[in-house]
Amino acid sequence: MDTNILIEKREIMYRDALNEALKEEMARDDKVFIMGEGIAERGGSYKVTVGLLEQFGGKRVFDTPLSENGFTGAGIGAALTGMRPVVEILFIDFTMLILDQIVNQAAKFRFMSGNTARVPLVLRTQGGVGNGLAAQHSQSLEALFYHIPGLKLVMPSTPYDAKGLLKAAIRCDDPVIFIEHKLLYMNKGEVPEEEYIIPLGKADIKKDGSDLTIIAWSGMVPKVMEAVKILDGEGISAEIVDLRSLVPLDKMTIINSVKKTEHVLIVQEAVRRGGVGSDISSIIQEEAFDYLDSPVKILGGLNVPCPFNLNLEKLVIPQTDDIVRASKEAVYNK
Amino acid sequence: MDTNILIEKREIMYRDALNEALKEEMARDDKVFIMGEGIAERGGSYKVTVGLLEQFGGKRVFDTPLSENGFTGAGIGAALTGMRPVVEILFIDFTMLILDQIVNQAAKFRFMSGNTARVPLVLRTQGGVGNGLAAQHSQSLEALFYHIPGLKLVMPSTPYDAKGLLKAAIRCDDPVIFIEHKLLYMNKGEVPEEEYIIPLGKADIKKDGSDLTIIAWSGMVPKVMEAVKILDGEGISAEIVDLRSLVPLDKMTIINSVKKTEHVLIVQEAVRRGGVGSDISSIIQEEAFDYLDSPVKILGGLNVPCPFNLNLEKLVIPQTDDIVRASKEAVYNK
Amino acid sequence: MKKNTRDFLVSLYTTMYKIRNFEEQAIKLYRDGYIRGYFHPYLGEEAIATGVCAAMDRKDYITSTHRGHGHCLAWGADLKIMFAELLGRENGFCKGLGGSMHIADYTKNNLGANGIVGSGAPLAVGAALGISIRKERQMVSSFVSDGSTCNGSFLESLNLASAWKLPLLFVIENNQYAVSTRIEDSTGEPELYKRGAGFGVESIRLDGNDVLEVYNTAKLYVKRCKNGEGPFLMECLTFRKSGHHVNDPGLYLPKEKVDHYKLHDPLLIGKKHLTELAGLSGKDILEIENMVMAEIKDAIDFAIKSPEMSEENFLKFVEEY
Amino acid sequence: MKKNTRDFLVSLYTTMYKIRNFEEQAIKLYRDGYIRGYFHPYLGEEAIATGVCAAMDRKDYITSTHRGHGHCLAWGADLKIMFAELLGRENGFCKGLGGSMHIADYTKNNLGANGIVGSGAPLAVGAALGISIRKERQMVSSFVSDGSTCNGSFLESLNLASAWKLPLLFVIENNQYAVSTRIEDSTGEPELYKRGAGFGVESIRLDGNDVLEVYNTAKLYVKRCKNGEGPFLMECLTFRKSGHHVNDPGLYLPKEKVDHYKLHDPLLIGKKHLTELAGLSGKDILEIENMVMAEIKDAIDFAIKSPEMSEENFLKFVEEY
Ligand SMILES: Cc1ncc(C[n+]2csc(CCOP(=O)(O)OP(=O)(O)O)c2C)c(N)n1
Ligand SMILES: Cc1ncc(C[n+]2csc(CCOP(=O)(O)OP(=O)(O)O)c2C)c(N)n1
Ligand SMILES: [Mg+2]
Ligand SMILES: [Mg+2]
Repeated sequence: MDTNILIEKREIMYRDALNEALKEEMARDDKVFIMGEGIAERGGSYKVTVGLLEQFGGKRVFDTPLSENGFTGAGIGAALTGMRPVVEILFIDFTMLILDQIVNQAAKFRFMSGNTARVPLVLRTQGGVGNGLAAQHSQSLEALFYHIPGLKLVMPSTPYDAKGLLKAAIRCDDPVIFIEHKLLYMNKGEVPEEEYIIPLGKADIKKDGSDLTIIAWSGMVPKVMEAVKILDGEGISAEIVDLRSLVPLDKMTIINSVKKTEHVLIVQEAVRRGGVGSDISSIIQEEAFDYLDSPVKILGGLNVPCPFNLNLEKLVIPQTDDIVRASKEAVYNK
Repeated sequence: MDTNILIEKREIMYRDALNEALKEEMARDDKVFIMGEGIAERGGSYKVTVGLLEQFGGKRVFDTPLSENGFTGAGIGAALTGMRPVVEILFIDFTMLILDQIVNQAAKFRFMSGNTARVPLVLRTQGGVGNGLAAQHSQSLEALFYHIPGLKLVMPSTPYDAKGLLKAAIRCDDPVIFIEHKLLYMNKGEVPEEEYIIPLGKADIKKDGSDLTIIAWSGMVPKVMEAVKILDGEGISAEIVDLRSLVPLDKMTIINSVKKTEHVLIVQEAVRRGGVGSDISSIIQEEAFDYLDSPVKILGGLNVPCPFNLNLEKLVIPQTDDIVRASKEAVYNK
Repeated sequence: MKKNTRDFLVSLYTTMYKIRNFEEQAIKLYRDGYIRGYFHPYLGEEAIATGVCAAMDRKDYITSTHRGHGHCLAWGADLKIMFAELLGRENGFCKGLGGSMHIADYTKNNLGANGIVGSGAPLAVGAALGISIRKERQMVSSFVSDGSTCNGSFLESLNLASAWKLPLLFVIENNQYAVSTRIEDSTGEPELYKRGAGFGVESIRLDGNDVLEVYNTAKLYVKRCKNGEGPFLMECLTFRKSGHHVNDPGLYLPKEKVDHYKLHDPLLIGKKHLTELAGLSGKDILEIENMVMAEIKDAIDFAIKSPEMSEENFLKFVEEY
Repeated sequence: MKKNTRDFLVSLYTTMYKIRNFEEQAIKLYRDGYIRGYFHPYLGEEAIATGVCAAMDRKDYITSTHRGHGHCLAWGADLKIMFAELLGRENGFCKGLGGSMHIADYTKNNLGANGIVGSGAPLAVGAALGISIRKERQMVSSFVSDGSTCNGSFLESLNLASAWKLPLLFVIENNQYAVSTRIEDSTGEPELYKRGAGFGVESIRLDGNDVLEVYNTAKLYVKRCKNGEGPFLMECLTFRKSGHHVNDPGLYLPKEKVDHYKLHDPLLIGKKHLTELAGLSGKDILEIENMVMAEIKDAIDFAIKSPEMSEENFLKFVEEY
């Protein structure tokens, strides 16, 4: 028991948690393999795949040409024929090149085949705003995947969640879009040494509260945590629901929290218009209308691409003080 | 005046209205050209481009290879350099092949260039369920475009709207995604002989009403019209707001109608999860919360791809009786 | 001549005739309202699927196109289950949810038709990649259309297969048209096999209407794929014996080409093989054809009598999706 | 030798040196925190942009890559406005909203850098298509990277340009690596110009570090494009003189290649031209370099002093977007 406590205090980085998940699953199941640009010898742009090549060899860990559509489709074909590929697309922006394979192929096979085909593919990619990467490398495009039946969609915010969810994603028999956030890779958090899995579709209450439910995911969670500390100091007790997986969506946890707090703020990094937050708002509103004391508020990105200039970059997505302000508006119904 | 009345009674098909818009704009401006698969000699799969080749010649009306990504990008490049291309993608499902060019290129240039570049491109495509075309030819994917800043998004439901909006789209200096519906092409409606334009961003009240606002667009509008007749017979007076363009969205018309009726039903053919309806619901709810007598209801497609079997196909998208039922639920708050 | 050669030639012809008669009967069913949606007949291209599939083992894999009936049949699909799928019945290959453009048999390594032109090719790369990772003695044939050779999905696949030295045979079915658009208007190089060299892929062009030529070439490439020498590309020149789909009269097809291919029909060529190489009489051939027709008639009866998925079953299906 | 030859050789060297010094100074600015985001230096590849742009008229068009500074400079971009953009200032080419990966000058027919590898090629097809529709005597050069030759966006473009006989010159900058991945591991045919033949595009491979060779070849193709003989493809063999981006030390680059290209540096070759063909002395060359350095220093001073867009202006900008 003592060792257990010791082990549970281990803190590692988000990228290392992902790395552990890959290593464990590849060791467990030799059908798992990984491909992407610069993921083998170089270990990936964000160092998530470091050491895999050495441990599992070039047949199961290899670099691809810049043929995103082709190699994603290859992942799907391999998945259809008994393998369990993990495909990495460097930036979620580049997934715009692979949507035919994801939307028209991977997402559809199970249904179109009357359940005879399965596509156990994990598509790892990375999104969000940060460090002046400008309009083509700073998008948050989860809403596009969220709308497509047949895909699962996971967006972890902590090392613990990242590891447990990636393991679950690899074991899932349906295609999983697994979106990491470029600013989270170096964040540290507790990750136990012993194996664990987090089932897809379970939100996590990152903090209990009674006055306001704040719903967030991925890169916005750390910002919400900061904001909530400030709110605490001002006497507003906010509950943080980190969705972790958007599909399946944990409606029950959301609705229960809303029924308790009667006020809701959804914080999303993606542009406000047509984001996942809108859908969650519509669900809350349909399923908990009578509990709502004020409208479900959404704080999202501005409806523009991301500017290069670093100071302007900050203006287009929610910052901690925006969250504080919006929280008060949600609670005081302004 | 007499002739005017005569002229205004002219009824033509949706596809002919589109054809007229193309002809008029191509005659007006020699920078306008059109390309797509089988659009020249064959006149297009839905006969929208019949006669253009003869009138404007092969330099301005021509067939493309099956290189959707490439020729869409070519449209964008031509638009960047002074032309006004109309690019046709046969099925909206195939736009999954061109999203890099649309999302990362066309939608971004104006912003990324600090307003020095413009992309006056019209992307005409066609979506929706009908006639057993199955999972890869029956999608309603407007939500994907709706979420991308920098694009306009138009989805007309009548011949009159189709013509006036296509003309406006061609004159617009930003990229416009213009989505037709496969079941509307042969529908007839009044279209005046004299020229007119419908500005983007104006919804149209297709019928006045006082008890319920039904918001719809594209292929759902005719179904809503049928449903509303039945509702009328049962003493429910529904107002139909046909959005016509989703971006820009005519919030004012929506909110005014909601304030009047206090009950809202949004009917969308796209799958319910993450559709445009969710965003409209979230907006109504944020901006007219105190007027709502019951939750904003969304009637959308099931969260599955479209089945091939015709009887099952009917189950996955809203039908007239579903709309009647949902309308009553919205009014009686069930 | 050897007995097995005779049997083999008969089996090739039987398959080709099966495809021919299947399509003809299915078109009638379409006209009678039994089949809906898109239906792209394989008429006139029978020799390609037949020759290639005959050269493969059934533990190998195929990917098909939007014009996919021929590949399914040549791979050995049960006629009853095929018709059932085309008619949207619950006992079809895809329970009536897929239809003509998505017909597949994953249990038998047939990765199926595809409604998106070119998008089957990356899947084939993936199946071949899996083989290469598992180090198995299998290979993949990917049927692709001439139109798809102008599409990035196919072109990236050609390069990936080559970069990764995969056991993959690309089979271009060059029927010279994409709906009404001539291949010459779609590309600067209408001899499509020439694409291969630019990616380091050994490539060949051949008469796709001669089933023996197709078979012999495929046989060689299948073996070489399994020996680790892949990928390869074979361009099979052919022509549609119909419009693009059931509702397209194909009026744009030039008369001289139509006439030429009437005489250069894969079934006529197959018959010639049977008489000249295997010594069959006209009567023998008629017997084969009658047998196939009877089998197809049975299959149609079966399909027509088969039930569709009930609303209840469908909603259950949807729920777990 | 003729006076104009001398001037011309000087202008080529001046441009190459401008690019070299620009990148070196910009890297310093990056290290000092003035520049953020991705920065892919054009170091070692200066001869390509210089030779090609020198062969073109300024009413022609160019599209560039993620490694785009060289193309902008060779096209004639104002140094001040370029630095201003890299520093994210309001008087930059894109008002500071674009940055290194999106630098462009639409007013001068430079369609700009592109952060998506390969995606500039279709834009070039479009510019050339517009020319062809307007029947103007212009052409387009599309700079593309070796990595993009494995991508559908480029490959479809190659075919489209050929099918439509467009006045378009594809310039492959083959620096042999995509970040750390060798081109030999990305394709079955690393002699990339060979892609062209498969699409009916006349193609050539040449030494991309020899500015005269690049210029002479480009000159011919530019003219032939304008005569309606396009498209063409030239593969320019080159090598990065740095890591992939400013923060990449490029340790994976093999020493023998690095050493080889140290001696085969485009600027060394350019200097050789100046001394051997134009009779310039070392001192003459130093003068040119000093002049360029002074100009760049001025431009940097200008940029550093330039204001960023205010929050207020930005929000106004956003509103009308
Ligand atoms: C990516 C894509 N673009 C367009 C279509 C529409 N379409 C279906 S078949 C077809 C023609 C295809 O011609 P080809 O590739 O030569 O195949 P063929 O029909 O001749 O067998 C077209 C344009 C499609 N299904 N997928
Ligand atoms: C479509 C796409 N895939 C991946 C990337 C990420 N990326 C940027 S540059 C680069 C390497 C490109 O290599 P190459 O095309 O040879 O150009 P080079 O950097 O050598 O000039 C990669 C993988 C990208 N920007 N776009
Ligand atoms: Mg064809
Ligand atoms: Mg390179």
